[in-house]
Amino acid sequence: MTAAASTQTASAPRPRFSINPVTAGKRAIRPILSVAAALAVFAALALAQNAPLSGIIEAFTIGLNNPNFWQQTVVRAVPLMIAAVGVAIPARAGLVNVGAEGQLIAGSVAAAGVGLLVGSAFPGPLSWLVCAVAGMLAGGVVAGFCAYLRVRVNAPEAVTTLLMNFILLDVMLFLLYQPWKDPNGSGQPQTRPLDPAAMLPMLPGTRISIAILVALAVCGFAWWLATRTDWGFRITVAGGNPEAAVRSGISITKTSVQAMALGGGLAGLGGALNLIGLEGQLRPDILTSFGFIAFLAAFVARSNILGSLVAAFCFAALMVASNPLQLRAGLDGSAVYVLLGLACLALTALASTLRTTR
Amino acid sequence: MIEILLAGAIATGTAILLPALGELLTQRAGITNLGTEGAMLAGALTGVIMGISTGSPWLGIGAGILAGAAVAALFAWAVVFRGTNQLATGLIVWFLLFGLTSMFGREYNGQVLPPIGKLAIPGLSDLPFVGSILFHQSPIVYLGFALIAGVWWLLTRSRVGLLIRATGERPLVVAAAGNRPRLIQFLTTTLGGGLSGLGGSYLSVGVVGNWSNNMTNGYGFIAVTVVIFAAWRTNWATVGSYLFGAAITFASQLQARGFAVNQYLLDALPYLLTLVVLVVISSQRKAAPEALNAALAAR
Amino acid sequence: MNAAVLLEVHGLSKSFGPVHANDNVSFSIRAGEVHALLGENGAGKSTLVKQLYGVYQPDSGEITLAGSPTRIDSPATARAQGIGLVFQDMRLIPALTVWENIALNLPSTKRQKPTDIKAMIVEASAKWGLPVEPNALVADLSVGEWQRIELLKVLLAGANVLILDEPTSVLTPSEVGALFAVLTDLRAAGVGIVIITHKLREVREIADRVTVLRGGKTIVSDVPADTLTDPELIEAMVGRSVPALESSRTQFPPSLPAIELAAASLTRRDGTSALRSVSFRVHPGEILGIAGVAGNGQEELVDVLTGVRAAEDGDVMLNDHVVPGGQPGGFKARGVISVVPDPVRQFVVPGMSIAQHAALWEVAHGEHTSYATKAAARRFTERAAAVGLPVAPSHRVLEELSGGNIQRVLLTLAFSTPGSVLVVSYPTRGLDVATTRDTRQRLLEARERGLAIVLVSEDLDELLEVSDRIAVLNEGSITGILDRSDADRAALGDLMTRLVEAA
Amino acid sequence: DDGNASDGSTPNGADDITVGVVMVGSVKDAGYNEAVAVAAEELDKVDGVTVLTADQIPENNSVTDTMQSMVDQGAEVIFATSYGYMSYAADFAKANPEVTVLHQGGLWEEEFPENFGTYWSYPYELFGLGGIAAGDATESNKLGFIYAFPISQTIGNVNAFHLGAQKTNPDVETYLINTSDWCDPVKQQDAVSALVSQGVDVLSQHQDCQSTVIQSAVQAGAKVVGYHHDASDIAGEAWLTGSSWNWAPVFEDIVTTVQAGEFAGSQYNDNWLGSLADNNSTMTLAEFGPSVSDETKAKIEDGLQGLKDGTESVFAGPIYCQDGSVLVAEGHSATYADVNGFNCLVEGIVGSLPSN
Ligand SMILES: Nc1ncnc2c1ncn2[C@@H]1O[C@H](COP(=O)(O)OP(=O)(O)OP(=O)(O)O)[C@@H](O)[C@H]1O
Ligand SMILES: Nc1ncnc2c1ncn2[C@@H]1O[C@H](COP(=O)(O)OP(=O)(O)OP(=O)(O)O)[C@@H](O)[C@H]1O
Ligand SMILES: [Mg+2]
Ligand SMILES: [Mg+2]
Repeated sequence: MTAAASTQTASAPRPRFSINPVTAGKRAIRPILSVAAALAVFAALALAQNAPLSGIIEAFTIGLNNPNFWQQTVVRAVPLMIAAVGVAIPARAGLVNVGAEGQLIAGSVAAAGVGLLVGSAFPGPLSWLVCAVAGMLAGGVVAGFCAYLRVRVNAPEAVTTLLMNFILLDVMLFLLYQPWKDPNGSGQPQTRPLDPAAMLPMLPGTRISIAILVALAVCGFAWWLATRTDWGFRITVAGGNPEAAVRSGISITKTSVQAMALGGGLAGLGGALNLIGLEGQLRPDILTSFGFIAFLAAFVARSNILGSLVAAFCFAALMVASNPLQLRAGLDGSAVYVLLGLACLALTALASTLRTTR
Repeated sequence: MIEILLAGAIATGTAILLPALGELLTQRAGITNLGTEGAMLAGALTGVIMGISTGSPWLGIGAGILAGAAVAALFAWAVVFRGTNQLATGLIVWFLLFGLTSMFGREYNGQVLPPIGKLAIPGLSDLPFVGSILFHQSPIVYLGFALIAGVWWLLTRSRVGLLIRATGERPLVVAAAGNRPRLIQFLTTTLGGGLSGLGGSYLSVGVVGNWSNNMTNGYGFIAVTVVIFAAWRTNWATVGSYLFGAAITFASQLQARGFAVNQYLLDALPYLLTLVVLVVISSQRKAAPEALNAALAAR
Repeated sequence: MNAAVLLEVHGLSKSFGPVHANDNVSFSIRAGEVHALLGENGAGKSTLVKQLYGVYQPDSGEITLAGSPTRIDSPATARAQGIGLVFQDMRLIPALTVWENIALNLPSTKRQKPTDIKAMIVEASAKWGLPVEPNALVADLSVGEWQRIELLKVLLAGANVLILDEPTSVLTPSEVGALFAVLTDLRAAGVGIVIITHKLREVREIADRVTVLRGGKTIVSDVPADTLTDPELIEAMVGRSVPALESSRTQFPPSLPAIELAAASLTRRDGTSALRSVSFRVHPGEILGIAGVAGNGQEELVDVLTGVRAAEDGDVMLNDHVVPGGQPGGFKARGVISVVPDPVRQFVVPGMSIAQHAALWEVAHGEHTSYATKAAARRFTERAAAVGLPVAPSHRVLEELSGGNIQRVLLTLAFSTPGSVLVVSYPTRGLDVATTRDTRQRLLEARERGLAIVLVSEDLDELLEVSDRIAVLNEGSITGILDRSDADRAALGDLMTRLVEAA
Repeated sequence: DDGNASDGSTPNGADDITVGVVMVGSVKDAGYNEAVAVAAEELDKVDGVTVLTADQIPENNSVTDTMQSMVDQGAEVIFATSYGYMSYAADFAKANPEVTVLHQGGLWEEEFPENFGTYWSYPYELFGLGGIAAGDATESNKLGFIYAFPISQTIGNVNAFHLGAQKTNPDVETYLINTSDWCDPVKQQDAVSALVSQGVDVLSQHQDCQSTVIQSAVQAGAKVVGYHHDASDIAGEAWLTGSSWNWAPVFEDIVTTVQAGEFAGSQYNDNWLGSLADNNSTMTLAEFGPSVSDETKAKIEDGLQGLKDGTESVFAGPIYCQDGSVLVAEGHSATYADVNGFNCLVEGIVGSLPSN
């Protein structure tokens, strides 16, 4: 139809193609130059803030041989990676999940609720399992509900999931300031801490919990599911052309709700793992803008699942690098968002040779 | 009491109305700009910087409009001419401006300039009831009234508006008719950004008279929400903006009178209402501009 | 026939990457003529006229207007110079009113008040016999009305060169008649008209001169239509002559109907009635044609027959068993094969290869259980060989092929799938003459294999050529079912306009 | 600073030391965070002390990253200056025994590792004094208080403010508005106009940023009692008085203690609480505004003196909750810990807390 593709480049998941090193090299040039351009603009802005160039360079290089930096990045990457995959999967089914933020919140809230309810009654692993499952269910139900509204009344899920972010945040704040407030927390908005046994153990010798292993396993499973199975094929067909899918006996209701619920479930799991692997206590700020960053990660990766993982990891590194940027270059604490914005803009608007067609 | 409530709803609602009108134009051209929040922040900060450095709040407002337009132009460039995803680009622009305004607004935190204040319209402000509600307001509130009419006229009565609406439906047809839909989208989005910038500078220069970090606090997202709530109509966008303004004001007014309110429910109200409206209108045949739906459905 | 030359094209070439869509094309348009532009799918007709309208820029070659060379860099320029184009896919905005759609196309310099524009429309519509209601919402109108609006758009913009890209492919016979009446008037008024069509009947009816493109080259240029015979024209288009259909028309022994529709009714979303108590039976080895003007319930009828939607009242029976609707999968499993009316919308999955579409098809029809693509690719090659329609290689991304090539992939899959019922909609719409002939041949062969076939078409020639019986659908009702022997254009045309009470 | 001194030691013999200061908001918020930033700047001026600051660090595990980055850059002492940092700070201290970690909040209830401490003062003391000015200044007998969230500190401040006002004006009522945001100028402005339209003519607040509240009050002709930061310059005529943080002396003392190797077991290896009575409060009374009468000033000075010499307490019983129940019994004075447990508003306050 006429209007469909006017302002959007179709980035439907393409079938696998073989990689030719020469063209692949050529393809890589533009993104690299684009990111370089973004860095240059950022440096110019930073210099305008009287940040020393040496400090900026130091901030970027310091992490590379600092094991702490990498540990922090891995820790931060856990929720971002899972949530990014949680955006990429529905995208393959043709659904825009702008609600990872809310689904992460839902997952954290559910995991906290269940975790506190269980207390120390369950042995660790069982408690981990119920928390993770609760988080997954919560995120999945919220997202699945939006997908259901989409297929039943055609309410655009891009908008409903976005709205859900704000609604769920308010729900969490309500819980934290009122019914779930820690009675021993000096009136501060936080739940009681989880039982230590309910927290995931650390990988030996690190401050990284085994959440990262769960995350990698789950993302790997999701990748396999989406790209290697008949379910994944059906999702892709439904995402590419719902009419054609229906006529091929594929139920759009099923694919939409399943893909979205899986995506939301992943994001919810991310929230749960962040809680039981790291935070240990629900607080208003424990997820601030993680979901939006995950959305961007999936987006710059064009909903490619492995790409989303890589992008999410890079963004995690970037967020962690905000510290050296402040401490060594004296930049504002929010400067990292400038860098994130510029990099994403470069990667999406400059890096691709795709343009809209009339 | 009711006059005070309604006057407050209009004063506060104007901070939502201005970006909502901008977003309405933008969406009627087939573009969803989630970067509205960013454009508002830019307008708010630039307004304060300009206002403080020139001593003129009105120059601040002007600069705020330009800053909002510039931000929207950046967004529109990426979306329209580089074909990037609208939702993602909107979020990117929001992040970018959140960071930039924090960086460059740092030294302006806590600096104040006299806000523009209220201007009673002689004659009209003495009218019973409506006088105190409508005509004892900031000049920018009156500008908001004019803009409601202006946007309505532009969209429904002018040739330019016809082009905007047509572009929001089927850009290819507009191109086939020899017009440049992408240019139309770019310019409309930029214009909408100007209104968001106006909204931001209304907050900083018009109402409170200072800059503080992230001071728009999600009003840009509420503005986007209002447009959907309004089913893309100017009149309902007006109602929605003032209604959501009322939700904010009433929270204060009711508390000031000793009534207990559930702050979190009130905060969530705009979003909940919009969700309900969306569910109701989406099942109807023609809810959103066609190109907008296509864009939202695309990955 | 020596009227003034309005527009002339010399040596025009245009490539899209490796494809030479136009290669050294020359032709001319005179005042007061209807000039038919003919050619197979992909011959380059649309590309040519889009260059005349400033949508594309030629790579080389020259366009002269009234004798002087000109550059048409945009549709606006084209319109300013008096050239108007009605696109193959109509370009109207459903959400706007008729007059707003027309106003969009008026030169922006002419700043008129809405009331003036409406008055102008009313006047022009009376003058050219193109009745429209300026304040109506385009979304509420029929295809025929859309076409009238398109014509008014172009005429009101002041065109003296009028180009119509396949205007008749979506029209009913009576609408075609009305269109041609308008064109005849315009011709008399000195307008130069270019009409693109695949139907020789129409060439004969209206064209003064013809130009034939093949593979982007002009094979026949500016030749008076009556100097060429039908076989000569066809040979110019396809490069060889097209043999007539072969049919043995076996009589099948009486049997249970393979598919039966019993008093099926369906309401559209907007509350109007799409199907009103439609009943018919189709036996194995029989082709039932469904004639009618598009929008009279055909889409819904096909959806009900193929299980995409459930009838609100009435049943679909396959081999005498009621099958619940709303489950296309269940219908396919029972041997119902469907050639959808609008493949781009209903069949093509963006980004997927032909082989992936084949895999999707096979699983949907229960031929295989997994979407493994490699094996499907191999099997598709075999299918293509068996069916014999020319198709692109199976690794090609289907979305990127032309409409005709997409249709051939769909037909190849449909004709090579075992089943008992074939529901085919507009199988040859937009296909060139040779492929059209082959497709109809395959339909007859499927009938010989004992399939029960429902053929929905707007092309009466096609229906008359292959059907055993023809049912006419009007406003959701079957107004009559004629045996092939009783059916002719006049009888069918009569049923198409009749209401069910009278039938 | 002379952090680069070549011999690595300062004239007084202590080793050079790097200190990290982590803040939750912007260093320039004209409020809570700016007060910290000012102290960090003061500390940086001390010979041999280098200060690293990081602002806008959210109250989640990011703060651990930030502290780690500071340590990577040589920090030996870290001030984590937001309430929500507490458990991260304590955990970080446990994981990094060589680093001394301080939390600004004074609410740690578990055992203290040797390298961890908290510090805070009684802010409500100054609110009690500000209330005196407010009670005297109001003509309508209606005061307003704008707060962000119902946390215990806020409840203490509101109650102290109201009780202070009652001391000089028994008829006074205090109207409460909750904005559910630490810094939302729109809501702040709305809250001020709502209160003023209700007849309130003196305002105070517990928000992170205060410019908007003050400017709006000025516009509406109301008077203000400030918090966090002396904003008399913005408020002009409207300024009554207020309180501002003065963290520098504590910061410097803590750093000196660490440099001397005497942190473990010191007063700072605990919940350190400054108070007027101990003459070590980290809060100071701001300037008086032009409209404050000498009589009122004298009352406040008296009150201050009373608090300093321990003859007076902000929360001296009997104090009753809105529902008439006893909050502080006759003859008792609420301790700091008691105040942190307050979960009701005192009689005369109009408005309610979100219920638990
Ligand atoms: N010069 C113009 N060219 C194209 N469109 C125009 C022009 N002027 C106004 N419009 C369009 O006019 C429309 C508004 O028409 P309006 O309802 O005012 O006409 P009207 O004559 O009052 O209609 P009605 O006869 O239905 O009362 C809008 O769609 C606007 O975009
Ligand atoms: N925008 C384009 N990009 C690439 N190739 C194109 C484009 N437009 C047309 N082509 C190719 O140019 C050739 C001529 O196409 P054109 O649309 O002119 O054919 P046509 O004669 O109008 O065919 P049909 O009868 O199917 O409409 C075809 O091979 C087509 O695939
Ligand atoms: Mg064509
Ligand atoms: Mg064709």
